[in-house]
Amino acid sequence: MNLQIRDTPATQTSSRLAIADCDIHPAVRKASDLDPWLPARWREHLASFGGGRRLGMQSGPAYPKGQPNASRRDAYPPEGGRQGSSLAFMQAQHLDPNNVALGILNPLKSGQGLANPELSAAVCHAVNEWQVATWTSQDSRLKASIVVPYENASMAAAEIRHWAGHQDFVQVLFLSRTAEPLGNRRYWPIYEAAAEARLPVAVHAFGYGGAPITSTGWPSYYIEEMTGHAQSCQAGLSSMIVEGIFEQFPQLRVIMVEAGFAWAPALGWRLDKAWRTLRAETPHLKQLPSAYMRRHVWWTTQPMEEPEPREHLLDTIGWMGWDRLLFATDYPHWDFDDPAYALPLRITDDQRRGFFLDNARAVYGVGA
Amino acid sequence: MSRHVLAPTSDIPPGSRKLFTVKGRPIAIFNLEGDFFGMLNRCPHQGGSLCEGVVTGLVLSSNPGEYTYARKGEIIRCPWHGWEFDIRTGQSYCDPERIRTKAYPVDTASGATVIEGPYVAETVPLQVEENYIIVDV
Amino acid sequence: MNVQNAHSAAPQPAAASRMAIADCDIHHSPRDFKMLYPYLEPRWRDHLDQFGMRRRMGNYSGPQYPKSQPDASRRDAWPPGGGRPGSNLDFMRTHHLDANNIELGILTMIRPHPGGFQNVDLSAALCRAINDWQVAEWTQPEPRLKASIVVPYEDAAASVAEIERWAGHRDVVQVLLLSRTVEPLGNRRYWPIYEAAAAAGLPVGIHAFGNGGQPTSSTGWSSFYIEDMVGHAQSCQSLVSSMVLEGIFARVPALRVVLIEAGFGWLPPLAWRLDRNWSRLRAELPHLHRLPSEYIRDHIWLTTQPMEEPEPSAHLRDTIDWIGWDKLLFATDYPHWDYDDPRTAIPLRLSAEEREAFFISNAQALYLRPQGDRPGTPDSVTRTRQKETFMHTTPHGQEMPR
Amino acid sequence: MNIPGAIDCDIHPSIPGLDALLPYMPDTWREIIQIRGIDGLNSISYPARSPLTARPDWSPEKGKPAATLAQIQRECLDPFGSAIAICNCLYGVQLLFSEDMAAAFARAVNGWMAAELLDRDPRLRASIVVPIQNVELAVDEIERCAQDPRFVQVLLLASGDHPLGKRMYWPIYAAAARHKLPIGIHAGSNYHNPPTAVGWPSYYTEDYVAQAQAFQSQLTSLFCEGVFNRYPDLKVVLLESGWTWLPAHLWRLTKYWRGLRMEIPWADRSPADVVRSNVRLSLQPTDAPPDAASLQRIIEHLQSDELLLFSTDYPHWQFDGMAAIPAGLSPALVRKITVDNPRATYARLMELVR
Repeated sequence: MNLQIRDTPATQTSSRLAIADCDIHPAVRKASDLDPWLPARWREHLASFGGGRRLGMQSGPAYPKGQPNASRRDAYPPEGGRQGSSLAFMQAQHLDPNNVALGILNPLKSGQGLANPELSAAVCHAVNEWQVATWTSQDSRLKASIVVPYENASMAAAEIRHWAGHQDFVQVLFLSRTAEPLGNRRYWPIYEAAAEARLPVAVHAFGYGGAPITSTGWPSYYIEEMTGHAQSCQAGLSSMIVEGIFEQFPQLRVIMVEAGFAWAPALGWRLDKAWRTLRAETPHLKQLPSAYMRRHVWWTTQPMEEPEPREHLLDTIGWMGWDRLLFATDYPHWDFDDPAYALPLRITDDQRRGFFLDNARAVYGVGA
Repeated sequence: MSRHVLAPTSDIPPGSRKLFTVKGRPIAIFNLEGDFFGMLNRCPHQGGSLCEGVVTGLVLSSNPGEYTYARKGEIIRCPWHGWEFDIRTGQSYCDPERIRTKAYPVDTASGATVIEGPYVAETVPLQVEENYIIVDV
Repeated sequence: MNVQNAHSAAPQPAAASRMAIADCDIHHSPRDFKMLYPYLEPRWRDHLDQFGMRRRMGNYSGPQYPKSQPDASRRDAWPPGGGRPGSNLDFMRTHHLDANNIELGILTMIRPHPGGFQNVDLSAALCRAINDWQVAEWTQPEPRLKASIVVPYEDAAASVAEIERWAGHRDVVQVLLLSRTVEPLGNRRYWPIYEAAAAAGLPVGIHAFGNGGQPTSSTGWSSFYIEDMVGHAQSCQSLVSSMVLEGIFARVPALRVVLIEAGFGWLPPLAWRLDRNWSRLRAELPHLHRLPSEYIRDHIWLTTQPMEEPEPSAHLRDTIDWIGWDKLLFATDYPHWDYDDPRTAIPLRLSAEEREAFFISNAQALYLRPQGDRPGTPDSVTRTRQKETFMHTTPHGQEMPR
Repeated sequence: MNIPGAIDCDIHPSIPGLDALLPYMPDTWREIIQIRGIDGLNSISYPARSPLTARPDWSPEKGKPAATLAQIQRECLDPFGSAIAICNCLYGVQLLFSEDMAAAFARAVNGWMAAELLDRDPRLRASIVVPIQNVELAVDEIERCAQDPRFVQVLLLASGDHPLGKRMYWPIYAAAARHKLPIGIHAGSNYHNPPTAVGWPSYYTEDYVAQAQAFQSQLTSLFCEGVFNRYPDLKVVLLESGWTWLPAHLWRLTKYWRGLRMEIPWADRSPADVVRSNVRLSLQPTDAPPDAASLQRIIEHLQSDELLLFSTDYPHWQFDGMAAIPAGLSPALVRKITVDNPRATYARLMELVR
């Protein structure tokens, strides 16, 4: 895939298209960075018991990653700390050279999916405070996601209402691998609060639901887990559509993050075909499933599918709609998509602008 | 102990069973291929009426995963908890030494012999040409 | 059933001479599932016809592990007029209620209990229908029987609505859940159910079985029915741990829970283990103000069937002493195959008081207590005895946070 | 306590860190671990700083508890005076998903154990950590380690992908029986299933309490599947199980066996008989009320003085001071638990002890 010799990317920032990066992962330099916002009770708890999730490892992933912290090896800040933990270095390495005009922060390891419900809520809240104090208040290009303890809907809704209207928060963040499928009613109070706050709900691949990544059990390898997010996210999105959250919350917008997108057309076709036959089971749906998808769902682009010939991707995007994709790099992770190389296709200027910036501005309501 | 005439053998053809009350005791009589066996009709576990259970064979195994089927028709399973009893001896399969239902010796005798006595015939009308089931209680 | 024994059977004393008892686990069912349809909205009849129940397991109908006897029932419990065991009130009266002199029979509907169905609206609709059916066709014609209302427990809000619909009804004495749920029953998703039950003055019965979609053990799916059956004791231990440790009894002091058909011998060792570990780990659980065993002692009752049968049987007395003679509720599980017969179920010589408590008065106190008179805590005498048996001193200081 | 000849059947040396294992791995795996930035394999079964994971006086300021021979000698072997202690290493090898990676880690853990501990103190023995993710590889590791008589047991966890009685695991039991190695099943899970049969709990305390239920399920499985019919001399040791649940569990299992025997027709002995001949349980933790009288009754319910094996469960915090043996046990029973029963259980122990 990477064999073709490419043009040297433009070096002058000013001459490059301004872009939105809808998936940037900020990290804490050290665990104690959250202490200012974490009550003593929870600091002590974390020191004693750690943050147990629905997987066996005390810390770190279920499947060992391909690189340390699953990150680019060139993304360690010169001053130390893990990748993504330095705003200055992020600016220098990523935001400035790539001319990122709008960067959406999606903190992982943010308290989401911790088994202890109150701990989860406390850490999520601290992470939200930390995003403002450490990131968005220091660089106006960056916008934050409200991380919520989604397995406990009332606590999650309270966290959304706490931040609703805050200019620095532009979406509510879920991880995709939840305890039950995302359309389940246990999560509806969260969608209600998000819709009320006019915030899209982003569903980022990964998470700790306790169920295997595939419906046929735990596979052996990290590559299977990574590939599996596409299946897992299809299940989550199908659930949201079929269980009727878009009928219940007509204002709700959902963004699938880091799950790929090329699966979307086939999923829509399959949902439509099945629903035509089975719709007596789901009388709460008033439109074709694909219509909800077309109207309520967006996708971030990374990791971009890379078909050969590349032009096949134009078909896929055409089926989805050029207004549905939000460019993302996944900085600083190892499967980063570089904006200079991510879309090597002949497309119209409108399409390019939508893909790289305007779609994001529209969905997040962030002006030029 | 006394000998009781229960019924003509033709009343209980092979493979069937019948319940009698003798000296106030419920006794189930089984016909296994022409041999008659009697047992107290009360499961030693919780008193289930054995006669209402299913007659089965015995599933055995000399090795996990291997199944052999033996003694077809010689086991009665309690209708409540499924405990298995050997119709021939009254012994439970799981714990034969300690858990058993009382077995009663059963005989058959010709009508001629029976009429000679000394048997308690109660209400059974006797005929010389018939054979009768006799139980010692 | 090729046996005629009209005048035979065991020499039974006439019912009138036998002690009146309570049976706290009787399984009734419609003769045919479609007999529930008159109680069900047409939309759901159509739905069931087309899509079935969908219960977080692969079988369209029937159990995951094939049972050992047809319909898991006593072979002598099939009504002579046809229909499945437990489906004919008249036969149940003569075969069970009259014969065993049952004065109070608690109906526990598990055939089916729709609480764990994947489609929560279907679950709620069928629960409503079953509750209407059992009151109309069972408890109203037969005053000895009382109903447990089934609720769509995976949807707490809908469960609360159903509880409120029945609160105060004289035929309804319990809210019924199944034990194998999507998440452990102490999870907050279920708390509104407990709050509503307590507000309605109803105990929450948790009957073994159900399908949460989890394997039947923490180590995956077992091979055999016997493992499934034995495994209910493990499932129920986990849910008791969950309810105690997640703090529902601290939050709802009036909550009373009845564990049904899960055995009881495992409770003392579980309580010891909980106390022991809480003493070590209580920093994790600051919402608990008392020893786990004290919450158990005050809030949990258990039905007796299937009775543990230790050898020697005297060991059972130790176990009941540890649990408390006021906490066990006799149950037969009629008409199921692992039925316990009241004449032979308890292999101990009981004092008159123990017998009375075990067979009837515990059940009456729990289920027939007048509205508003909830037992927050049992009397101080039993509590003191309790502490002697369950309580484990904490190694690092004796003070319990209160 | 200080009983001459006592055999401590459950102590837990910690792997000091991932670096400690690298010398015991081939280059391929050493490089893979470094390139991929793999963390240490630490299971949530024992959170690093939880009060249960290490007794306060066994928690070093820096580093892990029981991570050096000096710690183990100073805190466990010397004060308790044990003649022998069996090391059960609870490194999270079983959590991995890749069979080959698990095999590499198991080999490294066993290699580390032999070189860093067994070679350096003659009182120590160890259990073989196996990659149960792949039964063939697990058997290979048993065969490899069994050449060293200081490995006296095969170590498995109380919860895994499938119940341990399943026939897929029997080659492990065949290998163990061949080498006179008991199967030690220790508290813990690979967390590929929820830690309870009713789903995922919110709290660690629930998880730890639920380990007792996991042991009950495994005992059910081993009995029902007929493992001991096929391997009549095999011993299974339930390690850190809490053990007081055993009588009540046997009552229930026996009751159902009587009614359902035909489903498992090879089950020709009662569960209690099978436990008495084939199953043993380590002493700590003893989940019992504090009064000696109740403990006496529980012991009586066991109906055998051969089931319990002395353990300190070092460095887990199960008791204070030297009170590894609960109060109220008769001297004769203490002797059985501390000396006779372990000797009878661990055949390979005797080969070296004489």
